[in-house]
Amino acid sequence: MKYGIAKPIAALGVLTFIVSMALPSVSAAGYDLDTASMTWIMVSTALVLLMTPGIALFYAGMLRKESVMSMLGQTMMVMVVVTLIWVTLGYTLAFGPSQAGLVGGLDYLLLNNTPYGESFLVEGIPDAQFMLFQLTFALVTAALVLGAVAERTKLKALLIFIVIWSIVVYAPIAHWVWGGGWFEDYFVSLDFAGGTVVHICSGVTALALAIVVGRRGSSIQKDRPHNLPLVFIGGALLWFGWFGFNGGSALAADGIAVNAMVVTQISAATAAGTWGLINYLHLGRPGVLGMVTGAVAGLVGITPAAGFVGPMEAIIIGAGAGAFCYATVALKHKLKADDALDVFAVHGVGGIWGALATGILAVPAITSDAGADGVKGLIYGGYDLFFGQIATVGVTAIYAFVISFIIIKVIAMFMDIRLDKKEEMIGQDLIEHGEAAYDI
Amino acid sequence: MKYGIAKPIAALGVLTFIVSMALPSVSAAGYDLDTASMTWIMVSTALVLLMTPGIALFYAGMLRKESVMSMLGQTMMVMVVVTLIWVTLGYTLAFGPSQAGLVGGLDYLLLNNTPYGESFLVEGIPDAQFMLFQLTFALVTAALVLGAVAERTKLKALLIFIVIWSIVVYAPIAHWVWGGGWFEDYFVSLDFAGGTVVHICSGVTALALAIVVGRRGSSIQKDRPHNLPLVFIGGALLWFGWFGFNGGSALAADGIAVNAMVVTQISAATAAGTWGLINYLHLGRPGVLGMVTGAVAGLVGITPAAGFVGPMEAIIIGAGAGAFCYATVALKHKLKADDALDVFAVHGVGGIWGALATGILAVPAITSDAGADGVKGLIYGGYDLFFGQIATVGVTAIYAFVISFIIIKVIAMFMDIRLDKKEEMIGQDLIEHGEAAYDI
Amino acid sequence: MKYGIAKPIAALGVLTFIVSMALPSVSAAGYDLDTASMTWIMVSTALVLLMTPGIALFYAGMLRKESVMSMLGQTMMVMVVVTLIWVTLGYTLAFGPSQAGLVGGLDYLLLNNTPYGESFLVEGIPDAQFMLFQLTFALVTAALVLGAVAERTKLKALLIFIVIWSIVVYAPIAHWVWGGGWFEDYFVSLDFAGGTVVHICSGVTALALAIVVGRRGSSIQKDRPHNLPLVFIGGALLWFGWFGFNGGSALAADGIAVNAMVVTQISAATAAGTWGLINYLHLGRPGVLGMVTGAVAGLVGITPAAGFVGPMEAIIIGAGAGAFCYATVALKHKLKADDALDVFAVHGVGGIWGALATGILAVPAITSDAGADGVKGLIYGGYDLFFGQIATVGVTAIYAFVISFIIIKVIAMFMDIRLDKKEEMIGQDLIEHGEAAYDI
Amino acid sequence: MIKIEAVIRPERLKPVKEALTEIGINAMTIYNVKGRGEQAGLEFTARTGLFRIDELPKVKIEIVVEDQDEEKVVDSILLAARTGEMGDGKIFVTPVHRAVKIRTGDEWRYS
Amino acid sequence: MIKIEAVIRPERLKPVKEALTEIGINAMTIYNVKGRGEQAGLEFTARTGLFRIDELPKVKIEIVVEDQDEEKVVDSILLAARTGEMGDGKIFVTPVHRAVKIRTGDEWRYS
Amino acid sequence: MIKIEAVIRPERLKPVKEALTEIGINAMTIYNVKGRGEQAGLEFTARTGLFRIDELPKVKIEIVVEDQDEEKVVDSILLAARTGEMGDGKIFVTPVHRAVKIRTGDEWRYS
Ligand SMILES: Nc1ncnc2c1ncn2[C@@H]1O[C@H](COP(=O)(O)OP(=O)(O)O)[C@@H](O)[C@H]1O
Ligand SMILES: Nc1ncnc2c1ncn2[C@@H]1O[C@H](COP(=O)(O)OP(=O)(O)O)[C@@H](O)[C@H]1O
Ligand SMILES: Nc1ncnc2c1ncn2[C@@H]1O[C@H](COP(=O)(O)OP(=O)(O)O)[C@@H](O)[C@H]1O
Repeated sequence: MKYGIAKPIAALGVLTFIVSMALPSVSAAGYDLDTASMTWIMVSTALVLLMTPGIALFYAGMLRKESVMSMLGQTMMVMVVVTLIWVTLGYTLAFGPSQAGLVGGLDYLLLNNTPYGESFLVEGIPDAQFMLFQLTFALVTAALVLGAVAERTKLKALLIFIVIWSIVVYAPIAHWVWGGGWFEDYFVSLDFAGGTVVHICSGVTALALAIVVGRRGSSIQKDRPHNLPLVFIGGALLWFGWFGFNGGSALAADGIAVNAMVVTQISAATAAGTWGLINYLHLGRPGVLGMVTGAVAGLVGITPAAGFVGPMEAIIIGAGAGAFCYATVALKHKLKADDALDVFAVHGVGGIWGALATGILAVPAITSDAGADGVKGLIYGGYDLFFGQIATVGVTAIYAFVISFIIIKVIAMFMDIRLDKKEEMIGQDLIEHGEAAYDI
Repeated sequence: MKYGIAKPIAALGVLTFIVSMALPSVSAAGYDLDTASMTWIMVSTALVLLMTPGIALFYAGMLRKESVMSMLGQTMMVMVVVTLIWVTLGYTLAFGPSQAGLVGGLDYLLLNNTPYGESFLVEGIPDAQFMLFQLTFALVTAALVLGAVAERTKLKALLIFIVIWSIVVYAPIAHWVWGGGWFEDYFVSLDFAGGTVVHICSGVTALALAIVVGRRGSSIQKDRPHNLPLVFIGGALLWFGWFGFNGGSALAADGIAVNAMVVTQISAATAAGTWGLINYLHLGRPGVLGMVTGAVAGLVGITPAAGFVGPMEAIIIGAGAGAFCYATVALKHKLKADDALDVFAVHGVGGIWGALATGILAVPAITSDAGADGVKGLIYGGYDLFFGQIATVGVTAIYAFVISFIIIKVIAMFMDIRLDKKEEMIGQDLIEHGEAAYDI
Repeated sequence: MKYGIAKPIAALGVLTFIVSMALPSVSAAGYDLDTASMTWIMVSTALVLLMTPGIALFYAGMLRKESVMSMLGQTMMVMVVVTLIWVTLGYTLAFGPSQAGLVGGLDYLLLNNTPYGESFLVEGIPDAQFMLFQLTFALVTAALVLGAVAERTKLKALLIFIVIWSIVVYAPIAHWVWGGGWFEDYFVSLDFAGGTVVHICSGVTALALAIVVGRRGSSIQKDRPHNLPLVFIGGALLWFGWFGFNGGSALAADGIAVNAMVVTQISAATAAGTWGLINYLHLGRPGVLGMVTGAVAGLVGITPAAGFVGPMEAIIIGAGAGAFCYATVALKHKLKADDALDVFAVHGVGGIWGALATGILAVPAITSDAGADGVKGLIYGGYDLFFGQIATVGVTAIYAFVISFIIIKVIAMFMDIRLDKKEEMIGQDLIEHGEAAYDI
Repeated sequence: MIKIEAVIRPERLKPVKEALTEIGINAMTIYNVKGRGEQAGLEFTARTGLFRIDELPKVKIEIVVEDQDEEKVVDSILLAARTGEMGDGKIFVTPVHRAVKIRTGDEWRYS
Repeated sequence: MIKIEAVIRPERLKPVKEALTEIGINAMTIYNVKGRGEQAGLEFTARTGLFRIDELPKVKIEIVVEDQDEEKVVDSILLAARTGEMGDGKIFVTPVHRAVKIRTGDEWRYS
Repeated sequence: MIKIEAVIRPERLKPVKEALTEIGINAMTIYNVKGRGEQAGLEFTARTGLFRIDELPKVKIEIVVEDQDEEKVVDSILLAARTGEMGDGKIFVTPVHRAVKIRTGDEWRYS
């Protein structure tokens, strides 16, 4: 078994950072456990787990009242399917010993060799804990995708899609970026908490799905969110959970975790404000849905950077995330695809901006604290990092888009992937789940 | 004072495990504090505390809109009453030095001898912290009961019931199972996080109440949940909080806590999926309310087992919980009792299944890490454990049922315990609280 | 640089305690980091951050359905503005080296000298973490204010008010109470988690605003909360978050944090019960909105005392908070000001009661554990503390009231600060944000 | 043509719909209302005295039919909606000049 | 018999109900509607220009009474619902052929 | 005077309002209803067999106008509300005796 990838991950937080270096070998006995770090990661796991229902509420509130249960139900489906796949197969494909850099080996199949009381992979925390923490990221990624094809896509088709996609899209990308895959051999790149793996991946997957599934029918009253307080609750849970998402990605209770929390808060607030301001200048009034969406965009933007930049960079990243995602949403009607809840605009574009911004702004002093010694942003002369970021973003985006496109196309050959017109009018809640969300 | 029970609790998580053994004596100075464990238990306490409003929302959303405030109000009543009883009397009855195995002595009356900065009872964490963590379990148990008798039972009668029941049902059972009571002298049994104390106890109490209080009137439109997103929010908070419930029950930041979180997630997901699948096969469509209920059933099922089984056992337990609880709910109309929100079906049946499954599946390697050396499931030849589980389940269920039945019957002699027909039609919100839940 | 204030803050939790003493000097290298404490404060930070949306939901649910988005939007505005001001200027004004006791110096401008990996200010946790934790308190304070002037005050005016107020009201008061300001030279006083800084300050600021902005028009149907389950959700998040608010204010994972959590739970429960009971005696039925409000009052009341009293004092403080705040709300119609959501009644009065109760009840043994050696309540003969409490309450209340009054008056000279009659009738949601909360 | 408006108890809606289906009447429009009856609501007791709840939730159904169907529709609603307790509701019959089917634009008559 | 339908401001519902109780009229049916008046709503200003809100929340009450009660009911509503500002609403009077009390099945007349 | 009541698809409300504005009709009252048509809803398939959804969401608008405006209002609604699919709804015309403007207390006629 090759535990060589462990040290950098442990040291760096979950990240792509890979510079060619001789990895010190780890004894078979593994690392010592660090109970404070274990506590922090247990908490972070719970926080990130809460983000998945947070997404469901954030999304469901934006839909018309006839599509609420279906969004909640699809999210429950993700909870079920992604959990079961991850613990049986996904985790080992992502974090098992690398097979030619492409995918992890089957050493951890069915959580074999994944002890809850010993630490081999990440210094200080047991392997089973790392596995569970990573599961929560897989859940978030899959749940994010659902927003693009809301109100029209059959649950059964989505279920099959998620099963295949978890195995052939998510797990390999996680392997390349965080699991010691081929990226490290070719690129210098940084992804602290999942800008590529989570956000770009979900954003482009969402786009591919939206294209293939097609637009919602004209009988659906779009752009009339049925319950904005629900969106706000979802947004609040996301903001809250993101402290575990970014803070926990330090994989230790240390200064990098603290810094990640600081920049997360700053970026979210800046992006929310930027969105509100542009909205005010553009349309005359700052929408609250917009400000909440802006906050999410800011959280997305800072995700890859959170362990590598300081507070002032966070303001820049937040402002950029707010502005670029706003612009994409505003131009959305030009898009052929009906990305119902702006998954690509917020997570795709926000993730790409965050990854590039990391390449531009990464502060040498902080990257070195984060274990990525010598890696630095473009403005500090770090050309290799900047191009590495572009390359990993590009590869991830293309791979996720193409494979997702193929998967859903193939599924569509064997079954209906969307409701028919009459069903769509009645709404997915009654048709697929036999439940109305409200009787108020 | 007899601090002899401390060591096993500390070592095992909160659990019934009792094998005859010579307990090492603890010096009067107590244990050293462990700040990481303290942090984890502080967090877990907050998480479990959040479960009580989580239950309220989960329940309230399932009721018609005229009974929402009453469910929320009854839960607030539980928060008040159970907190005050626990800190004055309940805690010492549950965890005071055992009096002939039946109940704890009064050494901790009014939280005397319950220091916030010293550890005598549970290794590494102060006694006051253990007290508070345990309080959150008492709250959850009492709050769960409310669902069975929703929409018709007078607040005043419930209040009196909860006062008496906290003292004569909950505290003694907690003592027998976790506080060094008589169970340890007669049975080998395991209850990691409260399968017996919390779930079976609340489930059978709920049944007893439902029988005595009687069915809801025909003017109440049952089975039309007024707000399913509220149910989903409640379910999400429960799932989130359960990481503290099960993870915190290790009473330390250790591998057993990590494992508890892993199996909790797996069982919840499996049960939600099982429920959805059976629902699909049975009625043609997978209900979302069903999947959320299934998740709760899976969380209940894994509760007693969380410190003693691994991921693959968690799948079995989750699937069983989904299936058995589904079957009970489906057969519910055959029941004479009107258990309005399926407290018995989910918590009673789920708790019994979990306890028996623990007796069948407990993995020797894990139980020994959890401090229950040599205790093992039926499939590993652990007959004594299996029969111990049956015995403790039986004793708890019968005791809680009979005493609860008597308490509520006696209360009914002195006062009206339910709304009259006219009041029921108008709904408890206006009648008992003078408040309508919505003005939308 | 004068790091002399660090030790008492570190030792005491965030508090005003200041007795003249020779502070031991801290080496330039700072304190050692304590990872368990860091974990606890990371968690507490996330918990307190969640309180701000919690307040928004708590408030929004109490308003009519036409004013929901505006409350959520104003809270988002606070998130944006207060975060950005705090990290640029506010923090250094509050916690920078004291300038003649009045305000902090600019050493931490733009978070200069605020390392994420070193601890100078508070023993064991990095300065950046202390900064972030404190930010969450500034957010809560500003968000609380919004409730008083709901449904009628223009967003733009509020925005300008919050900007100025954060700098000239909040930061200086935080400096005086917690940052080594002039209070310590004149008064013996205690404020564990922000009775003065957060609650009294927000309460009297709210009152000043409500007076200047004026009453809501007659076309607004007041006292018909549009969504009480939303209030309950907000209240639940507040209760949950308060464990971080009070527990985290120990600034360490220690016994004082544990005790703070214990007394927080007890006070909240007692106050909720007291409110319900008085409500029942007074009006015949215990309102659920009332019980939730009572819980918040109890949380407010215990805030300044949480590190200095034990469980039995917590019962007294909770009961007092419930009773005094209830009385103030009941007498509210006598008030000229239209404090829409009772910010003064709950936070102002609750905060004053808590501060005085701390002066009366502070237990010598606990204050000394909390680092305030020799400081004790009136009933233990601590006259200096009691008068110190009165003095700091008085100074804070007068300062916050007068300056807030002046700020909003000046703003009103330059712009409309409230909606006109027609706009108010339509409701702030459509007028200022162009969004209706629901389409159900 | 006439419009039959019935204000009924919410829990009687299902029986009423079934009863109407049986006599061949499918089309109807339904909405929730609040109603005060002649007694102006119901009175209840709280600790501090009596209180009155004067707006009770009701369901209103509107059915437009040919004049000759009046009796059978009214009778069928009466039977299905009645509980015999106070608050069962009322049926009102009002004239309709004309009915048009939007899909076709044709004058419409209940078949 | 006639049906008096009044579309009023939500905040005037309470005064209207009280005024009607005073003249002995208890029974009524109430529901929330959205209304456009003749001015098609109200106009407001935002940073980027004017905008119009054309559906305003209103409450509709329906009261079936004997023909001779028309005047007193209409007058009493007029008085209680009026604020004198735009948007006070309208009262419509329509004919009712017949009213039946569901509880008894009897023809019903306002007593 | 007459009252025109139209039950239409929710998503056709906007076009209908615009069409009416064009012919100078602003005032109207709008509310959400649930409707069953003559087919008593729609039928769908689930794994275990067919199921029927019989209450579909509709919007009802009420417009009181002078008798002579009947044709133009009905025609304009017909045009704007029609999709040609089942469930487009119906228009009913009923008599109104009298209309009063609450603000002024005057008899009201559609100008
Ligand atoms: N004269 C009326 N005008 C309008 N609605 C009426 C009238 N009478 C009864 N209703 C409606 O019918 C409902 C039931 O009426 P009824 O059976 O008379 O109630 P109750 O028995 O409580 O007096 C009322 O709540 C109201 O909505
Ligand atoms: N001709 C009409 N047909 C139907 N409803 C009407 C008519 N005129 C007025 N209404 C209803 O009465 C409400 C108030 O009308 P009105 O006082 O004329 O409003 P405004 O003063 O804004 O024109 C409207 O919102 C509408 O619901
Ligand atoms: N006879 C009627 N009485 C009352 N409402 C009717 C009647 N006919 C139709 N409606 C209303 O109009 C709506 C649409 O009717 P219609 O177009 O006939 O539906 P469908 O095409 O599904 O039969 C119905 O949902 C109902 O609300």
